[in-house]
Formats: sequence, C-alpha cells, structure tokens
Amino acid sequence: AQAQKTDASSITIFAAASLKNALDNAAKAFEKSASTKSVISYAGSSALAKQIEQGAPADIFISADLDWMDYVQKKKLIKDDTRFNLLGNRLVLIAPKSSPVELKITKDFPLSAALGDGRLAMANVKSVPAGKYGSAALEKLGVWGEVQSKVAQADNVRAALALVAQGEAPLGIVYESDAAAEPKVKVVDVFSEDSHPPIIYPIAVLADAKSAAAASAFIQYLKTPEGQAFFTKEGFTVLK
Amino acid sequence: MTSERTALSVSVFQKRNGFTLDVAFESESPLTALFGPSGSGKTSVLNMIAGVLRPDRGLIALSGQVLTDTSKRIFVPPHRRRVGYVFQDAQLFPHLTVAQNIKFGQWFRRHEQSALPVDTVIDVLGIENILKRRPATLSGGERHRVALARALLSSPQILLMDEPLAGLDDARRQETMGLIERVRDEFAVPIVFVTHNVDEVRRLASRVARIVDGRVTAIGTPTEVLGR
Amino acid sequence: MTSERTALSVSVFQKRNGFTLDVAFESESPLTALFGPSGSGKTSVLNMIAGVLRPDRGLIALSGQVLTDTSKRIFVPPHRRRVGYVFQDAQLFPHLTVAQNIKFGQWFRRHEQSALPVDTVIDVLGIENILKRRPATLSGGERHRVALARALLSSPQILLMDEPLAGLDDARRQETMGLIERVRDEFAVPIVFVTHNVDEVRRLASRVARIVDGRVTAIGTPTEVLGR
Amino acid sequence: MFGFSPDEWTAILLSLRVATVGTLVGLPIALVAAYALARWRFPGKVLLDGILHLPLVLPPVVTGYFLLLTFGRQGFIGKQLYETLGFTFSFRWTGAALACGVMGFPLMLRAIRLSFEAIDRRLETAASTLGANSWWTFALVTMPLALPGVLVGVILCFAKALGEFGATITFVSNIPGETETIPSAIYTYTQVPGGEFQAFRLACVSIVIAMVALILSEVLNRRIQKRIAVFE
Amino acid sequence: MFGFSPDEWTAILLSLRVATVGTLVGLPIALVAAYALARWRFPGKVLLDGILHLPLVLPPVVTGYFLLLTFGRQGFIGKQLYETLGFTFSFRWTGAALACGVMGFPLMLRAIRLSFEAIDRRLETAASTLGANSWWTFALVTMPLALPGVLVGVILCFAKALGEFGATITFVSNIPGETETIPSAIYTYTQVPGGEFQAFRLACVSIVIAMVALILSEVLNRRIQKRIAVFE
Ligand SMILES: Nc1ncnc2c1ncn2[C@@H]1O[C@H](COP(=O)(O)OP(=O)(O)OP(=O)(O)O)[C@@H](O)[C@H]1O
Ligand SMILES: Nc1ncnc2c1ncn2[C@@H]1O[C@H](COP(=O)(O)OP(=O)(O)OP(=O)(O)O)[C@@H](O)[C@H]1O
Ligand SMILES: [Mg+2]
Ligand SMILES: [Mg+2]
Repeated sequence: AQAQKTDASSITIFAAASLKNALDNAAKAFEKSASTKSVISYAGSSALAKQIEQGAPADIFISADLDWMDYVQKKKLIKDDTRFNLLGNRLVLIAPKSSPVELKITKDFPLSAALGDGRLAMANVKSVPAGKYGSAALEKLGVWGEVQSKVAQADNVRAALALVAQGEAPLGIVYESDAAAEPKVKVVDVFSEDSHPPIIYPIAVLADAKSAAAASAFIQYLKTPEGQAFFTKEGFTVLK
Repeated sequence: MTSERTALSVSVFQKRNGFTLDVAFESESPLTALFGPSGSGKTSVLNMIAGVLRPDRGLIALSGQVLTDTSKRIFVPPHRRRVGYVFQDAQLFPHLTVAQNIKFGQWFRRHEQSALPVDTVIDVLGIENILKRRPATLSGGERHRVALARALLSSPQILLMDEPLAGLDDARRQETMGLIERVRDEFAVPIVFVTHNVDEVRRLASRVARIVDGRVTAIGTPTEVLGR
Repeated sequence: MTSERTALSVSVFQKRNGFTLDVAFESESPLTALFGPSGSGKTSVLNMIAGVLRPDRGLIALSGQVLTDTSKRIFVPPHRRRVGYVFQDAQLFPHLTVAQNIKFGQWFRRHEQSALPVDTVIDVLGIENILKRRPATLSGGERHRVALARALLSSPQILLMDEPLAGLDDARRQETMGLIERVRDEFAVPIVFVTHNVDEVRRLASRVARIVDGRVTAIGTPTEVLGR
Repeated sequence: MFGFSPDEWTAILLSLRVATVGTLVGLPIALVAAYALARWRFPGKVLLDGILHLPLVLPPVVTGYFLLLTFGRQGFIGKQLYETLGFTFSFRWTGAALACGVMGFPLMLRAIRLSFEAIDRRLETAASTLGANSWWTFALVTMPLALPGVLVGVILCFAKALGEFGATITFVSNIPGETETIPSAIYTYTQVPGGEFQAFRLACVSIVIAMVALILSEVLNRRIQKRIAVFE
Repeated sequence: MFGFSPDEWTAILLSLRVATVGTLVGLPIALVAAYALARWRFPGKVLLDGILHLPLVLPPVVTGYFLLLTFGRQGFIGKQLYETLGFTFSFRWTGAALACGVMGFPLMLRAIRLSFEAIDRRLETAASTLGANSWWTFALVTMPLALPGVLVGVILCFAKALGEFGATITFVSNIPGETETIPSAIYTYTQVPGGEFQAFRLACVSIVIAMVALILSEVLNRRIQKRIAVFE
C-alpha cells in the first residue's frame, strides 16, 4: 500500500514542530471544506530541510525561521513564487509563576542581577530560531555580555520553557505562544519587535510537489481569516 | 543412638523426580567407605554432608555438632562446615592457577591449625611442575590431583572424597593411598570416601556402607559387607 | 613401513609450552591400549587421531587412509573421520536429553551401515531409565555411560576411548568390557583405548603402547610391555 | 479505544511493526557478525567491530543523517536500490525499520557475541567428532547454548527500537501513518503547549509493550536456563 | 590543536569526564542489580527489571524530562539533596553524568546479568566448601568469571554515554564548559546551515575515543578469555 498518496486529494506538509496544534486544526478544517486530506510531518526545521534536499515526498514546507527556507530555496527546491511569510511570533521573558521578579525590558536592563547565580533558560542560541532571536535581542539591549555565561541552552523552546516551569531557571526567553499555554510560568515582559530580527515562519510549495494545485489551495486557505484564526488562537501573529 | 561419641551420623531423605534417597548410617570409623553402583546416591550423600544439597528431611551430625537438622531448622552453611570436598569432577577455578586454586582453601582456613604439610602433598601428588598453570591446560588426571591437593590442604574437619583415586596410575595411587592413611591416622581427620574399587575399600576403610538405589543395604566392616 | 595393511599408524610431534609430545607407533591390532602415567600425553594422542588437535608435524593414517599429513598439508576435518570418541570427561550436550545426545551421532552417520544394536548398548550400559533426562541431572557415572553409548552408536570407523570404564562398578565394568570385545571382534572396529588399569589392558588389548613424558617407551603385547 | 486518536493508534501499530521488523531483519546479520567477531581472526576485525558500534556512539541525529545520505533516494546505496529494484527506504516505514534496526543493532550484536564467547568450545569439538560439520554444529550446539544471549540481544534491540527517535525522524521524517512511530509522536506532542498528557499516555503504551516483551523473554529465558543449566 | 576551538576542546574533555564518571558510578549499582536479578527471587522482580529497562524504551527526551522532574532543584529527590547536602545536579556536569549514566545503565546491567547467569554455579559451590562466604565467593569466583560480560557492559555504557544527547540536553541543557558534551555540540552544528563539517569533525572525535576504548576493552577481554578459557 502506497501511503504517500500522490492523488490530488492529499497533500504532504513538512512543518516545524511548534506549529502542531494550530496546523492540525487548520488542516482538519481544510479537509472538511475542500476534501483534501493532509499528512503533516512535524520535526525540526533543519531535519526537514535536509530531507527535502534528499527528495522527500512533500508538497509544502513551513520552516520556523528564514535560514532553512533560504537553504532550500538556494538549492532550487521550492517554487519561488509561492513563498511568503505566514506567521510571526513574539519573544517574551518569563519566570516561574511564584517568582516575585519584576523587570522592564529596556536598554541595559538589570537582567544579570535579576538572575543572581541562576540560569537564563533559552533555546540553543546558535541553532534554534527562538534562541537566535533571543540572543540578538539581548545583544541589542546591551546585556548579552553579562548574561552570556549564565545561559542554559535547551534543545528547543519547549525544553527551555520546562526549565523555567520546573523552577530550575529563574528566568527564560521563549515565544509568547508557548508561554501563554503554560500555567506554571508568567510573562515578565515582552521583547519589543525592533529589538530582534523579525520572527517569521515562511511557507512555500516545493518544486517537485506532486499535488501542487492542492498545495496552493491549502496555502490560500491559510491566508483566509478562517485559516488565520487557528494560528492567532495559539498565540501566533499573522503576517500580512 | 546418636551420641557424642559417634563421629558421623547421617540420616537423610530426599525425593527428586523419580529418585528417592533415604540413607541413614552412623560411623565412628576414621574412614567410612560408601560403596555401590553408579547412580545409587553416593555423591548426593556427600553433597548433603558438605551442605551443598539440602535434604527434604534429615539430620547430619559430626562429632556431636549438628550440621543439618530439618526438624529444628538447623542448617550450617557450607562455608562454616570445614569440609574438605574432593568433587567427582574436580571443579577447579578456571581463572586461577593451580597454586592459587590450592591457596584458595588454605587462605580461608588460615587460622585453623593447619593439617598437612604443603610440600608433602604437592610432592606425593606430583603437581610441583604445574603449579603455575591454569586448569584449562591440565590433563584429566592432573586436574584430579589438584582437586585432591586443594581439599587436603584446606584444613578440613572432615574429608569427603568422591572417587579420589580415579584416573591415577598405579604407582601414584599407592602413594596417594599412603597419604590418605596419614591424614586419617596422624591428623585424625575423619574421612568419607566413595569408590568402586574393592581393593581400595579393603585397604583404607574400617567401615563400609553399601548404597543401592538410594538406600543403605548393608553396613559393617569391609569383610562383612564385601565378603573375603 | 606404513603399509596398507597397517590398521593404524601414528607419528606425531607437538611442542606446547614446556610439554613435548613425540609419539610414533603402529598397530594392526584390533585393540591398542595406551598406557602410562597421568599427564604423559595419552589424551593428546587420541585428540590428534580424532582431528580435534593438530600436531605441529606428523602423519596419521587409518587402514591406508591418510587422516593427517602435515608434510602434504592433508588434514581431514574431524566430522569426516568417522571416529567414535569417548572423551575423558563425557562432554554431553547440556541442552539435549540423554536420548537426543545419543541420537546426535546416529543421525549424522545414518547412511553408514549401523554398527551396534541400540537396545543392547542401552541395556548393557543401563541407561534405559534416564533417556529422557538432561545431563545436568545425571550422576557422574551415568554421564560417563551416556558418553560411551553416544560414541558406540555413532557408526564409527575407529573407536577412541579415554578411560571408558572409569566410574563403573565392577559388575557393569565386566559387562561393558564384554560389549567392547563384541565391537572389536564382531563389528571389527579398531579401538584405541586409554586406561590406567592393568587388568583391563590384559583382558582387552592385543597391543600396548606405554607412553611416558610424551614419548613411547615400550610397545608390544600386554605381556611384553607389562610383564606377567 | 483508551481514547487514542486514529493517528495515535496508527503510530502504536507502526512502532510495533517497525521495532519487530527492524529487530528480526537485524537478527541474522547480528548472528553472523557476532559469530565472526567471536570466532574468527581477520584483518580489520577491530575496525569492523568499531564500525558496528558507531550507532551507539554517535548522536542519533548523526546516524539518521548518515542514513539519509546513504539510503535516501539520492544516496549512493539508496539510488542503486531504487533504480535496480524499485525499492526505496526513504520516507517509508521500511526506512523507519532500518533506522531502528541500525540503532539497536550494536546492542543485539554485543549480547550475542558475549554468549558465543562464553560457550564451552569442547562441546563443539564433541559435535564435530560425531559427524557434524560447522553448520550443523552451529545450528545444533552453538546456537542453542547461546540462546539466552540471543534472547537478551533481541529484547535489547527491540526495546531500543521502540524508543528510537533521533535517527528515525532525521532519516524518514515524521509522516503520520508511514513513519510516525510512538517516540516521534511523543516528540511532536512535547513541542506544543498542552501536549504533555498525550505524550505521557503514549509513553505508557511504549512501557507496556516493552514490559510485555520483557516478560515474554523472561519466561522463555527461564525455560532455556532450566534446560541448559549445568547444575540444578 | 587540530583546529578545534577552545569550546570544542572543553566539550571533548567534558564528554570524556561525563561518560567515564557516569559509567563508573553506575557500575557498582549495575553489579548489585544484575546479581539480584540473576540470582534472587523476590516479589516485584519483573517490575524492577522493567523499570531498569525504561531508559532504553523511552525516547531520551522523556527520560531527560523525568530526570528534571526528579533530580532538578525542585524535584522531589533533587530538592532533598540540595537542602540537606547542598548538592545539585541541575546545570552541572554531574547532571550530565547522571543523564548519561542512566541512559547507559540498562545496557551495562543486561550484559553483566547475562554473564552472571552463564556462570557455572558448581564453582561457587566449590568455593563455599572451601570456606568462602557469599561475599568472598562473589569477589573471588563470580566476579572474575563474569569479567568479560562486565567489560562488555562497561564499554556499551561508555559508548552510549559518549553519544547520549536527548536526555542530557533536556535535563541540564547545553552550557558550554559545564554541560555541553560532544553530542550537544554536534547537534547544535547540525541545526545550522553549513555546520556539517564541524559536526563531522566532532563526530570523528567521538569515534576515535570510542575506538580507543573499544580496543582497550578488546585487549583486556582477550587476556581474560585466555585466562578463563575452558579449552585452549
Ligand atoms: N596448553 C598447554 N600448555 C602446557 N602443557 C599442556 C597444555 N595442554 C596440555 N599440556 C600438558 O600436556 C600433557 C599431556 O596431556 P594429556 O591430556 O595428553 O595427558 P594424559 O596422558 O591424557 O593424562 P591423564 O591420564 O592425566 O589424562 C600434560 O602434562 C599437560 O599438562
Ligand atoms: N534433578 C534430578 N532429577 C532426577 N534424578 C536426579 C536428579 N539429580 C540426580 N538424580 C539422580 O539421583 C541419583 C543419585 O545421583 P548421585 O550423583 O548421588 O549418584 P552416585 O551414587 O554418585 O553415582 P555415580 O557413581 O555414577 O557418581 C542418580 O540416579 C541420578 O540420576
Ligand atoms: Mg557420584
Ligand atoms: Mg587424559
């Protein structure tokens, strides 16, 4: 049984894992309205990009950052004209619910002092988008130098969130969409949009998509208010 | 019946799928021979005296000291029994040299007054040349002799020997019998001895128990049990 | 010297740290006994005839067929030699029952004309009651008898027996000797036989090689070698 | 049933299939390799030994990436396979089975090899004097005596395959119904808010499966041990 | 040297330390557990056995998360430790060692247990008749005879610990100089476009270390085997 259905009524989506809840719901709704089934493979953006490079049978790629979309675009693996920026997100500074900490994120804000000898939980600052954005923001705000040595880099945003939720780290930097759903943490402050490169989830149809038409239809659906609602509900911002 | 003076008193019962061992005998003799066809239960009796096999029911006592008494739930563990056991199939430690195998027993009983002079045993058993070798490189007879030496030198309170002279050539057999006699007489260590050889029984034993099918069918002096 | 008529011709040399085996003998006798003190190299010679030990140099031939010839790089692997080997220490397969152990050899040589009647062997060796048991539950003598049966029933072209009568009581020893005589005479299977027992040699062997320290020191009829 | 979604059921069944196939296909290879490493001397033996341990030493992601480069449809083995046999591992459950098998392989190999090395070779000698050539000796003596180790190897490999995630997701991605195994599904759930409960539930399924396999192997092992025990 | 950055050198040395400590601390526990599972009967044995296999069955991330919940500073064991002894695993290399040890533990346990079960117990009986109590018997007979298996267990655990990534990063995250081991560093490199070369270089270091350990164990093993071989 060929499970990768090549018929036009089914599309395969490779998507960054953090999109699961929203994208699952969107795909379910789309299946009802357009009777196109979608199979979604969630993994890290890097793994997905490399799999696409190796001929993965996907129709759509949604990356969690621009780098990996650029990577596949440079290799001519996507239809250039279908690429656009689907979503955005906001970075927030979080602390455990019970923490008394109060901080305003401004230039040279006393982050290091607030940490004491605790750790600042972030996603990996070299490889994970949220970590990259976070370190860029801290650098711009002039506090990276002080806190750099106090950063605990997690595998992904969710793991960083867990470190704060567990009280291992007194502070952490994660996406707003993650922080909102975790009752054991509170948002201390939100990073301003201009403190870091824009957080963008780009989407594109792949060059050798088997169901290019259906894929385009799905992307169109995601642009409709109905489609966008699934993402805003999970805390993402929808980019115009 | 079981008195302080009785050197060894054995009365054991065990059922093992199909085979029933029901042996009872007493002996004040310095050397008791267990005699009987193959599969009759001789090794099992030795194992029970050594404490490596537990009878279902039974009592084993040596010089007034109870070693096993199932009715009183007494069971002295093997390492406290001070037996010297020559197993039917050597059971040398493969990872130790011959010398280390022999030291093994000596070391654990180093505080007991030592029984035999080491050199004599090694000499009589002819193992001086193989002391540094490991059991895997020994011939069958050599292995057996090392096992004998190991048991003899472990300062035992009682010696259990399961066909100790098997695999020895005639000359060495004679010498070894002499050694066993010395242990028996000079060091006054009681010995229980399993053999199929009538000559050995006649020469060494003062008491013989014939075991057939797990039961003692005759017990007495060699002449009484074996005839002339 | 080595002629077609010579039943068995052995001439082997091997150095093993410290021990040198340098044995050469020929025998047309139906039963050749290897006799000698423990550690003299008897088992090694049998192992070389069976092909489980390779001599450094040497030639082994049986009824004109060369089994080992180091100078011509001939080495017939053990499973093609059709030997029946009674090992000094049984070597039963622990995962098989007694019956399966015995079948093991029969099965591989089922196309050879079968030698002995199975029932007789089982009866003479007294193992009918233990056929369904596994070796771990056997007594020492029982194990040995099973090993004997296994070798006898494997349709051998030559029988190698390393102290086959050790651990048997007198009655069974006599019966077994009778069986061996039958194999020797009725089925005309040549036998090489290791023992320490002079009586066995006298009764069974027509030719004896005395091996001492890895060398043949005497060869001839039992009377010639052992005296009267 | 038990409130699992159809996708989850698919993942559970797929995991079972992937782990089973990965283990069973790996078994004969492990037997041969273990035998070779335990018994033969050949040039490059240590190197081979080292290579066979690699999936253990390298982070799973690296192994997965390596599989992708080798057995992917563009990979130098994968391409051949696809062009000659029309068979491909990439993004198929077979690829997941390959990844799981590869990751569990060193464990299976080691346990089996350990058992082969512990066997009393005199018994093999005895078999040869009874007319068994090396194949028969292996089948009738070596293998049965090594069974406890083979069983341990199988169970280790199976357990590892059940838990394998990094190599699988890197090699064949995480496609529901095709390559989404229990661990991949767990991973996905941990990546979104509110997925903990479902992740936990799936982890429990893994545990139950492993437990059943373990108990089975334990029962079998006890039987085998009883059979081949040298002493009762 | 070799063009590695200081951070990479730190990661390499740290990996060595973490893997070594994790293995060596786990060893005595594995010995006891293996002995208990091989020799004793007690209620809940199968359950214990199952639990000890869990790190193998569960995705590493789950194990890491579980460690965080248990041994983290707020965890129910971690808290006690911190309050009574002032000792904490969180964000320390000791935590990485714990994670690696836990992940490698089942492998070590199984190999050792397999060896214990294969020992001819008549030799232990012989030791007891010579006056050795159970401790001495274990030390002088059981342990030496099981050495090949112990060695295999140690090498499996060490190799696994060298490659362990998921549990470590989830439990103690990735702090250069404190908890960034080789696999963490490799993972980081694989997640950035163009990081393949550096990832590859570090992977080679892992391989070399594992190879050296393997060869050492092989040499030792050959010696042991020679010593305790039943047949030359
Ligand atoms: N690996 C080895 N290194 C050194 N010597 C060895 C080795 N293997 C065997 N030997 C020696 O070879 C000699 C011959 O051994 P073999 O087993 O042939 O003796 P045997 O005549 O059968 O003795 P027994 O009657 O005791 O069985 C013995 O002295 C033995 O110690
Ligand atoms: N687990 C078992 N199940 C059934 N029978 C057993 C078991 N273990 C031993 N036996 C039987 O118990 C009997 C006595 O064995 P034991 O070893 O005591 O005999 P033995 O007198 O020493 O014989 P041998 O002279 O042959 O050494 C044997 O018939 C043996 O088959
Ligand atoms: Mg006996
Ligand atoms: Mg011999």
